[in-house]
Amino acid sequence: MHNSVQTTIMSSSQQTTATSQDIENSIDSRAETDIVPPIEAGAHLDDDDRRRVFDFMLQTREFDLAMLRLYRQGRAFGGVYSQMGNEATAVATAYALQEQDVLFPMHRDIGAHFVRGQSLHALMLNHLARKGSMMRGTDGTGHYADPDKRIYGNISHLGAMIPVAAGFLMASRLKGEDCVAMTYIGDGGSQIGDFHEAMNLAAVQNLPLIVIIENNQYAYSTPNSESFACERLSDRALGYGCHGVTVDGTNPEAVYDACFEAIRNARGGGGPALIETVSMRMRGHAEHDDFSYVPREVIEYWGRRDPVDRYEKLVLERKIMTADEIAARRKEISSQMNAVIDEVVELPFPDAEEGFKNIFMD
Amino acid sequence: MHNSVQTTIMSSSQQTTATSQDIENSIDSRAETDIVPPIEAGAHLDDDDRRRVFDFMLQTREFDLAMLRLYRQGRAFGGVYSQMGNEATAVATAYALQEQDVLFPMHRDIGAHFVRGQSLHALMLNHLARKGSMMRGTDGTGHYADPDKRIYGNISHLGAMIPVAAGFLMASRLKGEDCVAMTYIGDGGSQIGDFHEAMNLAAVQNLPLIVIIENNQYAYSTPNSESFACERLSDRALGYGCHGVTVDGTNPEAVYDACFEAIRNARGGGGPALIETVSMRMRGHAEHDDFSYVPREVIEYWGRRDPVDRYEKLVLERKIMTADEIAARRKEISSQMNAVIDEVVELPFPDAEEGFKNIFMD
Amino acid sequence: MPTMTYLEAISDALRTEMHRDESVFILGEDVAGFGGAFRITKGFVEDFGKRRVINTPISETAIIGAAIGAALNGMRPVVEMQFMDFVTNGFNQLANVAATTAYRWGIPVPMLVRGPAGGGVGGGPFHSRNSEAWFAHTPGIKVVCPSSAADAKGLTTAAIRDNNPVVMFEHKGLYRKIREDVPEGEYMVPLGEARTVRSGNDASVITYGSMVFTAREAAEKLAQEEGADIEIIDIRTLVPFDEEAVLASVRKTGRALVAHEATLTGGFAGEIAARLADKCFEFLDAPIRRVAAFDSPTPFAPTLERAVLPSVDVVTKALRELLEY
Amino acid sequence: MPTMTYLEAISDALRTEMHRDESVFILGEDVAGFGGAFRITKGFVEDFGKRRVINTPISETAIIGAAIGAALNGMRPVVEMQFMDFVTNGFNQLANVAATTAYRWGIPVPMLVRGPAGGGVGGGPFHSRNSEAWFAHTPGIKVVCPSSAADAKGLTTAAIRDNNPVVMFEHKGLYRKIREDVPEGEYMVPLGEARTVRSGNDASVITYGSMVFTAREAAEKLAQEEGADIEIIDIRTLVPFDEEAVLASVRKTGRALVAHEATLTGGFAGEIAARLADKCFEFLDAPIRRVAAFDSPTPFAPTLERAVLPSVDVVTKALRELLEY
Ligand SMILES: Cc1ncc(C[n+]2csc(CCOP(=O)(O)OP(=O)(O)O)c2C)c(N)n1
Ligand SMILES: Cc1ncc(C[n+]2csc(CCOP(=O)(O)OP(=O)(O)O)c2C)c(N)n1
Ligand SMILES: [Mg+2]
Ligand SMILES: [Mg+2]
Repeated sequence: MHNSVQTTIMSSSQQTTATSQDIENSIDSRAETDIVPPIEAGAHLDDDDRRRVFDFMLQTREFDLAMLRLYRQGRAFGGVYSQMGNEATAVATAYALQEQDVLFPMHRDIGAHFVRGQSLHALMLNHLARKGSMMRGTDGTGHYADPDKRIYGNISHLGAMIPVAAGFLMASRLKGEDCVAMTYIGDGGSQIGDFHEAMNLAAVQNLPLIVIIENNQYAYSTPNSESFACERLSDRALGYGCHGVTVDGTNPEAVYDACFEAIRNARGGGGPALIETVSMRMRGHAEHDDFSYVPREVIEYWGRRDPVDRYEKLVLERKIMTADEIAARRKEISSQMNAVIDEVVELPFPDAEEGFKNIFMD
Repeated sequence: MHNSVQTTIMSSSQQTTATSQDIENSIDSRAETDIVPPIEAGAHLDDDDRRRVFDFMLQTREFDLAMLRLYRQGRAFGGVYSQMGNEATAVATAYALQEQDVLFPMHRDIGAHFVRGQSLHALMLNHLARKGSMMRGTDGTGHYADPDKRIYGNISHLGAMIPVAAGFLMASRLKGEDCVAMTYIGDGGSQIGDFHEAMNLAAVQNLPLIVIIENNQYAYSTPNSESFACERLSDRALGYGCHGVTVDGTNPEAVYDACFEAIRNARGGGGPALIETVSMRMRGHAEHDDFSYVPREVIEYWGRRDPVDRYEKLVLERKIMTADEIAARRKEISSQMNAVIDEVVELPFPDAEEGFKNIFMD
Repeated sequence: MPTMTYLEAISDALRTEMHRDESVFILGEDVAGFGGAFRITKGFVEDFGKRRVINTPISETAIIGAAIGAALNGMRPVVEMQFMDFVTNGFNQLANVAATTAYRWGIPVPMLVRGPAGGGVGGGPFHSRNSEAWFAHTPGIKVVCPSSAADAKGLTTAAIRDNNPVVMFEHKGLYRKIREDVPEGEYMVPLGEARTVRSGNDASVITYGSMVFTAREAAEKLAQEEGADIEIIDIRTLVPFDEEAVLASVRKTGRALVAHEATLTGGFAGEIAARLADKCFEFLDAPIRRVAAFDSPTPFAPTLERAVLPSVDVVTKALRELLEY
Repeated sequence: MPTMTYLEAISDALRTEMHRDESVFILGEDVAGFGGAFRITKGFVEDFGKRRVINTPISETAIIGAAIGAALNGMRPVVEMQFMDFVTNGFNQLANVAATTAYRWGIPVPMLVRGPAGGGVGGGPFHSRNSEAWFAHTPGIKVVCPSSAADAKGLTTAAIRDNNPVVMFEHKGLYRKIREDVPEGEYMVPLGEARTVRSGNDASVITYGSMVFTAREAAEKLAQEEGADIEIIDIRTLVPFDEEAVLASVRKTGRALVAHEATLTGGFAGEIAARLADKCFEFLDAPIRRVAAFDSPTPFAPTLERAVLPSVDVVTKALRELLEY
């Protein structure tokens, strides 16, 4: 598996200019025919898993739509970072973890929170920083930690949690505990020094750290061509002496299989892995951003690769669910989500005194 | 030239333990036969160059010996970082630059200062922080800048000057000036975040930056096996989308040819290069360090690969100089160096008032 | 005179300087095309081209380091931190490379690192920090904190023209809050000159940044309610520090309140108070008081944020105590 | 009681805590085998094994970040910075991750970042910095600056047992300069308790770290030459700050000199002076004076370094002025 490449969707190079290049860079060279390959069943999920993975993807999508509604109503609070395009990655990565493993998610990994059993109510309380939220109003969005669910959220400073995840594993080793850590970074964030130092430390310490690079073509308004010049971000694995692979981030089967193998290897003492998932951020950086800097063709190209739609085809084909069942389930999730969100958004903010607590622990 | 590997001396892997491993890691697998291959003439130096390169190597070696003498006499001031084992690298890299190019050297690159025409007197004044030195006593060793000679020294914080060199080139480009920058980092220092960010920036901006990784097996007391887990440090080039090559750092012909090609390519718009030079730090980190942590076999192995001795054979073989000429030249350099050093060490330190100047420039 | 917001004034200064001096260029995340997170450089890439308005990777160390290198090579780079909070990622470059180069090499490093700082807008712990005191305690770095639109323009101009590394903390809460007269064309406010925002005889408020507005509200209130005559001095730059102006004010009024939005302990108010306690001792009719944020990260929820940041009420109360002393 | 150097005392505390508590482990550059640049962990890897004494790559961000992660997972990591100057490379991890975790998550982050700091030994600009004030202005971080061998041991112990991120500045000039009685076995000096180094009635010197010695010399000199009776308070920890002890001293003596080796502007002496100016106003018989390093990088040549760092003469002169006021 050493630095093998399962699927390569994107080819980039050292161009530093212009939109036409960016289109090319973001679109497969076979784009002219633009036949979206059907998702094929992978090696490690069974149909029961598929039902669950698909359901988590539906939850993620409906969550996004519900947040969008909230945003449009002017009732959102804090950044609304769309998950659209990343559902397969967020869900299938976390789905490959075992219960004792630990997750350090980023801002487009809400699907991973669901997989680890986080309740929407707790999530929303925290996202909207309402009274009773996990972070007591000190911080919001997905920045919380929930040690029981083995979730440790990110801070805003990109890349900062990668060394933290590595250190978490050093402690697990000292304690003799079986634990794999999974964390995420973007096409943009992987240019920060923390990424380098942490990858290298994990490799030299042989830690079971799985780093997912969510290559969704843009870092805020910055296209990959202005962020890096390597062909694949997983090419960096070679320079750390760890496993590296690039997979289609809109295909949960491919994402899962790559994670499954990397985790098995890591758990067995084979060291860290760098898994690049290639997809597209289908909305602005956050909802205030109309992402007009993304060429229409790019959106269209990736629109045809919507992860939920693509996986739905496989679910139907394998008769895991019928179209009616899916429609009903979507509706059910949607109404439950909207109900929770509508409830939480009406709750008061935490009491002011929370701001004066816990600067230091006893 | 993309990520090609000219010579690989070292093979390392993910071991994290023990001295026996470190020996193995530092010694070629063919070590049992231990035939030191003779240096062969490369493609780009002619015999005139060879005479000069060899002379600079002799100067570097004699400088080291002179500093050692000073240290042993208890008259040294500031760190005495041995150049031994790095003469071929320091000299042949800088020798590949043109006059308008710019050098950002490190602590074992005194040879490069000589190549760029720095006088020993100026160097020693600064090294010993005496009155009249380039840095007025505010700092010492090789940390100075000499814009006329296009030398910008390092600061102690490893890696910090790599992004600075990249930015220097961004300015050159804006000014329409032809300029290549060369800078250095160690096997240890290349694990710092600055290295990653700067390599990536240089690649994406397509800057003519040549980064030499001086892989001399140790970072202070830390062997490579505890520093990184990749096979070759030049493997990182792939992850930046730039040129990468590993060469025998005790062979000035190989070092020069690699630099020559990387510089030609960079000057022509081909972007940055990562050149790993493999050699051995033949003394302690600084002279206070007895480097007893280095196994004797390792020292012996590399001792047989002394860059000056190896190159001397080629110089003799090609009848560039005779043995007598070389001996005479060594003696001449040595006595000149010792004279200058003995003179400078007697000079007073700068006036105290220098300490209060230039916090800010007008 | 045209009116501009604080944000437009900074943009105007950058644009004016880029027209005036070819050596000025901009680098940062999303600064080209998008115009930066707050759109301060919107339209710049169209006017000045991609070579002078450079989108960088997310690499604060490399961005600041590259600016230092460009400055060494004769340019006047302006670096945008998307939020000033992220300067921590490039801290080493500022503290150790930029700050020591003039001292060690005698070569100027004219560069400006600027970006949005400050709280009160729901930015949470990682988009609200006021970290000017770190840099004020780093010899070799100048520190600028404009509070008005005109100052924002004039200080930006001066910072660009300065031959030293300058860090400018723009208060994001002021970006669009104020619209004021701002001189047209080239306009410079020299670094190191405090501004008397409001003259008075009863007590001095020494402050900068967003707290200038808080102090002004408190002063107006006290003027109306109790006829108090409060002087407000906006120091504008922490380094260089206009000690004379501050001492003169407190020597006149005999009462000093030092205020900033940054957290209290180790904040720059301590420095100012210490200088007053040394050099105004005989003129003081009351203890020197400080108003600052509670010593915590800046929390996200508005209820908490309001509680930890200094408010008009807290300033008013502190002033009242000073006056009654 | 055994006698130990300051360095041995730290080593002894680390060793004792590692024996006592399995969750304590050490990571840093060259700490295993070599025992660190100053040999503080010499012999540790032999006693505790490679898993608890870990040589790391040169990656201060990753080292500090990893310590945070290990602390989150129940350990008590001790990080050695080879020189405290290099903490700038991991600044973001301390300022943004470590400092905010308790506040945001309510999870303790018990970790100690320690290493040699301070000047006066020819270390030059990059091996001499006293940067404690940066961290004192970063809520969520505790800051420790021991000045005696016993304190070095006791504070190291307390810092390891503390449930928060602690940064400890060891003065490298003291490492081998002092040899004192140091309690055997487990020994703790609680964080936040100042120590009266010398009792006196005429003036108070509030200080910490290497300046405790400078102040003591000055005080002895003044005692001998003029019979002056100087009190010296070593605050020992900047955060938490023992305000009560400092106020009590100055209320008693009426005269205060605040001193540190760090540069003046924005240094912690400002914080202390500000608190005195606020809370001791009525007790002050003289201006509050500060003695600190000149606002520059620490120069390399001994002539320059001596000139910019605070000396016994400067402290003596300042005290004399205070006494004569
Ligand atoms: C160190 C740092 N610098 C800058 C930012 C500001 N910022 C927040 S998100 C973002 C873009 C991130 O892009 P990417 O890593 O590709 O993740 P994506 O949002 O595309 O999933 C930027 C620049 C930050 N959070 N941290
Ligand atoms: C950022 C940083 N961390 C730590 C140090 C302390 N230090 C100085 S030299 C050195 C070892 C350097 O090893 P390497 O990079 O391999 O260079 P070499 O001395 O072997 O040529 C260390 C750890 C430093 N200078 N900078
Ligand atoms: Mg992205
Ligand atoms: Mg080395």
